[in-house]
Amino acid sequence: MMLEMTQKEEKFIIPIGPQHPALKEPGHFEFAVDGELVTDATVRLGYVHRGIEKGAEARNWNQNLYLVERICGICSHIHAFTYARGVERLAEVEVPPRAQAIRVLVAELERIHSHMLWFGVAAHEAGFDTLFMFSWRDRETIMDILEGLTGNRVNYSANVLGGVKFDVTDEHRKTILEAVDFMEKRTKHYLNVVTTDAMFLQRTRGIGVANLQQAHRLGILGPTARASGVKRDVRVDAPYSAYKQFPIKMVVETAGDLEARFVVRLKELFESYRLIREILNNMPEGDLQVKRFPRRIKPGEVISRVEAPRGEVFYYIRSNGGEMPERLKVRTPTMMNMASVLAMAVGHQLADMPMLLVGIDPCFSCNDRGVAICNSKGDHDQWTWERLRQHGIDFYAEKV
Amino acid sequence: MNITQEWNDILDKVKTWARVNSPWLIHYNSGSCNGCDIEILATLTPRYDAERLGVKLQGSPRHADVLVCTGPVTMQSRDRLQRIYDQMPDPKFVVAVGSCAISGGAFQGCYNVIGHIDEVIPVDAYIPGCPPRPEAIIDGLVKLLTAIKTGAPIQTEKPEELLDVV
Amino acid sequence: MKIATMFSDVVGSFWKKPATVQYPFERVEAPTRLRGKLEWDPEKCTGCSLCSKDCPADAIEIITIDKKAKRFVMQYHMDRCTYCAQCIESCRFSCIEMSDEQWELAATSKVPFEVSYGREEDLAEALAKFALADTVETE
Amino acid sequence: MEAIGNIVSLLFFPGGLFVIFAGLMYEWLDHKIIARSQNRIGPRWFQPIADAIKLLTKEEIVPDGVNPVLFAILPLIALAGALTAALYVPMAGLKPAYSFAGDLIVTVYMLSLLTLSIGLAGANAKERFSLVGSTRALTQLFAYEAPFLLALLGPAIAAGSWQISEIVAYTETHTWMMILQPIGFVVALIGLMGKLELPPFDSPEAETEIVAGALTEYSGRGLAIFHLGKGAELIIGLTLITAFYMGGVSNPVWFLVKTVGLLAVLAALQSLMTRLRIDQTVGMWWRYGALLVLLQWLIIVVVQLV
Repeated sequence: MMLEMTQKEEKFIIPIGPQHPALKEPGHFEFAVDGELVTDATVRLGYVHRGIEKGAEARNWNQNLYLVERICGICSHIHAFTYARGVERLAEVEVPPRAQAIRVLVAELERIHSHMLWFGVAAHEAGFDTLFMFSWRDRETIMDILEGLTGNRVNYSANVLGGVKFDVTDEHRKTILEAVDFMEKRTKHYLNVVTTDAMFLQRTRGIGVANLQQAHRLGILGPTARASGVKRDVRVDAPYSAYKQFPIKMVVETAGDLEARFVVRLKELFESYRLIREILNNMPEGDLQVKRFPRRIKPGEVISRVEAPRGEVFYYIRSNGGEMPERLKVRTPTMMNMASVLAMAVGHQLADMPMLLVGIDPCFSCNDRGVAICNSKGDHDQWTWERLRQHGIDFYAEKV
Repeated sequence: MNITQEWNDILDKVKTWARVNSPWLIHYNSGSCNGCDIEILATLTPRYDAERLGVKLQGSPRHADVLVCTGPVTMQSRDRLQRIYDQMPDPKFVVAVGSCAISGGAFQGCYNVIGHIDEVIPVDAYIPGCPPRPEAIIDGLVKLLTAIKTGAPIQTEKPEELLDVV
Repeated sequence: MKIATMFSDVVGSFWKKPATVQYPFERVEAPTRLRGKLEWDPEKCTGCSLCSKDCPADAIEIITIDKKAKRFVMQYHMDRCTYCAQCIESCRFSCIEMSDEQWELAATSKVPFEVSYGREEDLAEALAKFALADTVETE
Repeated sequence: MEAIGNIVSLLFFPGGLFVIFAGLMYEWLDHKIIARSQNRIGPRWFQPIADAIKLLTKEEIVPDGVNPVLFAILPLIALAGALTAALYVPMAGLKPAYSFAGDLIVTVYMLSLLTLSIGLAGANAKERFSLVGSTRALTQLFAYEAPFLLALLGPAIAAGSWQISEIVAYTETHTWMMILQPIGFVVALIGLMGKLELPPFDSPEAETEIVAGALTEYSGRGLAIFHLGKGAELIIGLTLITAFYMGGVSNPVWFLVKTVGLLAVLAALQSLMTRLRIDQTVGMWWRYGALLVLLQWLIIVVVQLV
């Protein structure tokens, strides 16, 4: 009896992360396993917590545009877009329609690159390296476009407060349309692969199911939620920027398993292709930037929401009339989706864990809002939110 | 005596040749925005295919020769970075990819950022850029390998032990 | 349900040329809009320092030698730069440019990352006054 | 005189250096074909050699809590097993160095030593990834070993002998066994993939789950020797299957052509498949592999009786 008790308490824990080949970013997961079966899962985040929200309070409005862009390297444009939109509304500045169209164009190109990136990584987690290689090869066409258009492959820095930095020329238009045609053909092929390949379906069909109820309860966002039948997409629910002019159709699947998530993301790409063509063919004329954007923003507060490739990005910005924001609050979709991984993990095989994790398209850089400090003596010290906040305040007080 | 000398020279040459032609990487993100991480991954994919230079991305620090770090060092990941570096077998090299890995970049002055990589572990090659293009990453790697091959001096001083944080 | 749906790709790529670029052996031209190393033109600068104020990473320092004679020296920290081009937006006299040629900036030490721009005589004076970094590029 | 001959055959040909070198070359070919099928250039021809030399010259870290003797000796046992197996196989199309009745069984079990050593090495290192990796490696061993052996015994029954040289002599003079016994051929081929832990049977070293499986803690020499053993096993396995199923290997040219052809098929299979979970692997082997081979046996026996 005693022996049994101790055996039960002693869990065999498999840590994934912070340095692990399945995760390109540091996050720490602990899966208690019984043989190969996962019985319990915990997550510890905070390795990438840099204190951006607090840091933003010590930078001026322009600098913050680039700081928030570096919250996440995959949806960099979306963060800058959300921030710029919020600040522009706060300053009551109307952005010229051409600039808005270009912003949405870059956002959709970014969505394609992000979904292709995710698709490749997910295939890699499943051990299907050929699919990974091919999808990343095709993704390079989009990266080339983005680099040619904006000057950088990842942090495009397309936005300035009150507009965008560059124009889309006829030459760009031609190359983008060509690339979109090519990508559409490839995406059809990939959709065929993920829905028919028997070996691949063994790893995706019926794995990690989150039904509609669970999705609502856990507050899942983005494509992960749409794969479970939740009709939630900011681009449709509350059209912003150029999406008012170029509406988009929502892609919803109901199965809620990994396969559905693959299908939703790939089908979303077709919508992106359609939208890009539409924007390029009906590009509004006009300026790229407003003449003069105020350096000081009048007092007030604003909420800005944008649909990132992973789900809804939410910004709260408050100004006290100075050159710097008084408060900047960011909520990213991965934060909301992370809970679903832990809920889904229990009862699955250890081999499915990387797939499940990647299924929500996690972005740890986005979601690290808490922190646990590990000092050099090796003892762990969990910091509460209060303590972290106090540390931030003290840090900046000391600096000034 | 002479013969052993020559023999040793030849052995050294073979060793260096093997080392230069088979750099196995391990990658750690110590707090970056993962822009650099995906570019590192992109160097392995068909367009850039770093495997033609012998590069292989390894999962275990024990198998790796080159530690590729991205991002500024946050308070929490500092310890991990140190540990991964210690776990790697000699000879080992460190490459700092991206501006924040070299200097803190856009994140300098954020309260949870300790600083750059070479405040924690010695760095052998720096690749600036935000993020550097995959070609630039390959270029940085080639510069590191050339330095190893020619025996050019690379920074290997151990940085001063940082004060314990908290 | 099928098996080996990637068959056509796999077989096809044996007949196709690899998608790989021969980078370290053959250099590929970067797109013209690429944001590489920053370049500064001392002739037009008025020393307003807006570029340095708006730089998100403190990569630019404008050192004033003589404000009236418009003699300035720019110290550019390549290692801090985030290559975001906000300085180009902020500069009203377009003295700043980003090169699309110089993007292979890697080095085995940090020394080449400190770049000082300016007229030769200004640089000499600044060097004497402020002990700038060794790497000096004259424009 | 005989002693010198023994030493030569063990150290240089057909065991020893020849097998190691050929194994490295075949490993390169495998990687190259996969790379080309993924539309990229792939490694240079000397890549595995450079890797091996580099690993041999690297620092060897013995982690805390392991048995150092076992830690050091297991890679050697693995390599020795593979090299010994090479002595009984018609390497490069030449006559095997040693031969006795029933050497087929010895060869197959010498090859299993590698997997066993890897399993023990993983269990020896007190690290979680290693432990899971070694559990998986041993589970997989029990899954594929029986069907693989049974598949190799198919031609043996047809030839009426369990001596490799006699079976090869038989297959050289008869129709290719892969036409007569297609099921056995497929099972043997896939068994070889399982044995070498190639995708889709690479869950014992699945990078995205358990880092590098049982070998996670090995660095330097130990890792290099395990790699060499794997290479040796690859070439021995290819030789066995070509000798048994593809009309034998009568001279080095045919040997090269046939084994490389078989390797190309292996590489194509690897690049087309998704990794199987360990439960799926085991299920597949016992549900289909073993049953199919037994069916094959039944057919052979019935045909021979008639």
